[in-house]
Amino acid sequence: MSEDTKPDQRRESSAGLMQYSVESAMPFGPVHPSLKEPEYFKLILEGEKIVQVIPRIGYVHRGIERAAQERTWVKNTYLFERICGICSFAHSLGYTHAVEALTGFEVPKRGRYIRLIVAELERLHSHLLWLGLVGHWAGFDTLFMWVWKDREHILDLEEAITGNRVNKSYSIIGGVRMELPDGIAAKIQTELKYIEKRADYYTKLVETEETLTVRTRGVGRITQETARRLCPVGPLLRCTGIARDVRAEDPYAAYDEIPPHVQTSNDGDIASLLTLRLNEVRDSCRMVSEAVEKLPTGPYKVSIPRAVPQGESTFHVEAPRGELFYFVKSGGGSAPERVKVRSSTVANILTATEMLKGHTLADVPIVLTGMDPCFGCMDRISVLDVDKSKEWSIGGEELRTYGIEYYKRKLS
Amino acid sequence: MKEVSRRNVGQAVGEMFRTVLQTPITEKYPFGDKVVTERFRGKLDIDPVKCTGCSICEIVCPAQVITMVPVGKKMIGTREVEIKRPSFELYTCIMCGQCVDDCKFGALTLTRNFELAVFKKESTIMKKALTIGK
Amino acid sequence: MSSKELTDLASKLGGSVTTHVKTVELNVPPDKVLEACKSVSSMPGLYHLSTITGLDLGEEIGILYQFWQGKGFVVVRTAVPKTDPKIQSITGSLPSAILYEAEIQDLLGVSFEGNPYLGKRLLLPDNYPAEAPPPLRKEADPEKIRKMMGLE
Amino acid sequence: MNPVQVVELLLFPGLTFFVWMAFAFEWLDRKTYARMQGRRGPVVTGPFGLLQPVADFFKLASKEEIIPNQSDRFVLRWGPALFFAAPAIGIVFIPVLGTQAILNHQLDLLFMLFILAFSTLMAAMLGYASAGRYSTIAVGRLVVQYTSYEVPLILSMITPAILAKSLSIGGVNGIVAAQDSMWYIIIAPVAFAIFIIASLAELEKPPFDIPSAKTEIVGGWMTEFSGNTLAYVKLTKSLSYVFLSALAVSLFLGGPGGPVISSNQNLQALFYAIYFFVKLFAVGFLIFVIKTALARVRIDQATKLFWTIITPLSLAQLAVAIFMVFR
Repeated sequence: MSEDTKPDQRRESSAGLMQYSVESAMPFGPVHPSLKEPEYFKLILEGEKIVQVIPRIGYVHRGIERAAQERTWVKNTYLFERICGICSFAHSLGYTHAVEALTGFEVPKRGRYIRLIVAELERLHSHLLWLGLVGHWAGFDTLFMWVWKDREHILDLEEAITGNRVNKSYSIIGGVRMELPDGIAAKIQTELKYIEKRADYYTKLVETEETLTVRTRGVGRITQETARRLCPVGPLLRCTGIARDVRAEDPYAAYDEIPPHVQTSNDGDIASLLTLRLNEVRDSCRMVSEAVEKLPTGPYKVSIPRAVPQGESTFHVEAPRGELFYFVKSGGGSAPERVKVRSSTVANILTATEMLKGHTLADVPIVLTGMDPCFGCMDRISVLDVDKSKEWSIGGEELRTYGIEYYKRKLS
Repeated sequence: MKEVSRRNVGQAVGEMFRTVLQTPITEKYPFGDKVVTERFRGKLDIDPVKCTGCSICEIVCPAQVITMVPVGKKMIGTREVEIKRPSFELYTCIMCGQCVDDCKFGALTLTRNFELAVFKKESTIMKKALTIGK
Repeated sequence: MSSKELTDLASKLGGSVTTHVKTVELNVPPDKVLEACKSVSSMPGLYHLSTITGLDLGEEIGILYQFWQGKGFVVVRTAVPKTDPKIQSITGSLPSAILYEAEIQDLLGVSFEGNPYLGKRLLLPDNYPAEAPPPLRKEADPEKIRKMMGLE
Repeated sequence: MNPVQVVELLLFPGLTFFVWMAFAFEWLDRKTYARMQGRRGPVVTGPFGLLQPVADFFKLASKEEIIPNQSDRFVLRWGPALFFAAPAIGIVFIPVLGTQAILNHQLDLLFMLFILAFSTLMAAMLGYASAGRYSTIAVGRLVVQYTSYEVPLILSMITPAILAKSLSIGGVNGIVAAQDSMWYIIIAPVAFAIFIIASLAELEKPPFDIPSAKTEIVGGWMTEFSGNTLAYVKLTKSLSYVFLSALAVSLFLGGPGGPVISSNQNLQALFYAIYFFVKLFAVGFLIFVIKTALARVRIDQATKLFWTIITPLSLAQLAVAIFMVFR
């Protein structure tokens, strides 16, 4: 550290919310063991307590919105699907719905039901993936392995229906690509019964196992007022008690006929998120099994001309992580003029930074996982130390000194 | 730390022993067979006999896998037309299946072969249709 | 959402209202955006700022503030000239707009005055050349930008 | 020292054998952990993957070693040898073939305490010497955790010594010999439980794997190690596992004691060895099960747990033991 960069000379405003000294920032990411994808968060610390978090996103920015302007409407289906591996179907659903709204064609009923089935299966696998990851971050690898074991059942179903486990390429403009395979209905029903049984067991486990609840209860708490201010979406919003779900409020696919029971909880912490998501797992099971029973006969797609008329279309779907927003503008050409995608994590990241405040470093992984981040979708947190004005990101030597001092203080 | 005294520690133990008795979920894949479903979208394959060289697949492919290569000329009436056949750079293939859907002659299929790792990416270029289907 | 309230609001702010299938658009001049967004978000019913979209319209850059309520959207629509792309930030009353505004600043080069990310990069790399056009503008040529960044 | 003793010391049941036991424990750990989670565990190398830990050791040892720039090369080079020596020396004080250990003296329980402390000290030294950031945080956590679990660990080890009125484990009238009629796990179950909990903390296993929490601080204090150093450090951790289980067997489960029918001395030794290893694997298995069933706690929660609950409990157990012996 040179003389001309004294701490008080290098102050900047952090997201407009408070002043901090640059010298005391602790970086979290872009490469960190608790982040599976590169993202950078600047954590501002007061001792070991986090007082402010500043995200810097864009480490996996791939310029998809620009790329879409140079591809045809059909090719874009596959492009948007690859924004995110976990909610790939939700992305293709959002895009195809938006384009269908532009063309004015209506997807046949059977096609809409099949879309619902696949979308809910995707929600099941995404929620189970998240539950496993919470177990992993809490150091409970057994839960992680079990949940992922059960998730395989869902993925196998998805492979049987769509032909791939993650990038399904199933929703096309005008309906779905293929008919459901023969004899899948019985298989779906048996697997869903199994998943439902497991969801009951996991609910009991995460609510009673004390080593897990001491890590989750009261951790990452957000209030309803914060949620109203920062507009998170999906489970993060619903865990504060606001019953808001695109599927219920603005139904697409076949959700108008099989409405979801919107789950809410009032605590707004990680423990309530666990219960909430497991309830949603059960609700999705119910919806899929209802849809399979009520599945109407008839065509599953309409063929739509490949030229899309001029216009603008706004559409949103409920991805497993919350509202997923698509805006499509057509200039009447073979390619869209502008496609805007707002994935759920972008909306949730500010809330997650709010959730981190007041917690210690050891809680960062579990809180960040709590919002179910998908940085691939979203497209960095560093820690600042307000009292010490010490740069953590400089060298091992300084960190070592800091560590010694910190534990000296703590033990005395 | 009052919770500690009345804790429910070790809720998972019973389930752990039940899990031991079940078959493990891990598949012995490189040492055994991996079964994929009927619809699995694997490596792209072409039937050179059925291909007419219409170039539809080249147009629809979102990943620019397919390039049409002229392989000869033929006379339609009095007009000389180039005969084209597709060449596939399979290392960029995303297995979306759009070409299979759009092939009117049923020449393209997605096989269930998923063992696609190679040492040289050039070795995945498929020129099957160029040599036979003239 | 009652379109009467929106019409009243539009006439107050000197704008107009257009209705589409699922969206109600409120066209306002750029200096009235903050007021319009404030009024829309405080209307009865839960108005949630879904996102802010930026559009390159040739001479102008269109900015769409999309609020989700019930079965549709309320869109506050404005446009700023490309020669002087500046607009008041709405983050003072709607903090959830911070990232959306920063994204448009990065990708379309509109400065949002009052946004904490003003003048900083959010999505683009820090070494993105300042003289290069923002990537989502129509004049942006990926090849030229790559050359400017020394990638080729 | 006669040749038989040298063979006992170096081959069976001495050092070489216990190193193989360390590999066996690692295998059992991985296999049970995997099977309880619905996975297969090691299957490839050897029957049931039995040779996988050995293969891993040799593979790691043959890898290139990368030493970080700021690190203390001397400590990093020779530290693992000392670190390995701690449980390796300790383990020969454990009686296997009879109530007498290969090496024993009047105060070997104190020596065991020294070894446990030394082992942690070496871990802290190695972590600091490697000068990684994650290692530094991990060493901080390690030391905090050590200060909290050391007291109950020592108190729970002292309890059998009070009951046996001896500070020797494998001596003539040592702790093992004194358990001929009654195992101390029956007289002092709380001390045994506390010993197991403290062992989990010493071994950095869940729920006390805070210094090596891989989702928070990568590899803990071992983050910067590679190649040979890592291979030996990992082997030492497995050996410590065996060592602590053996200590639990000797202090609470009567060591190799059990009903012996034959009067032939060699046959008796065989019986003793079998009893000893059955008990050893039982204790090891207990640790595997606890490890699999629990989630990691936070460092402040662990410290609180040890100081507010476990330490008073172990003091109470000690008081009960003193009362039973000296009433």
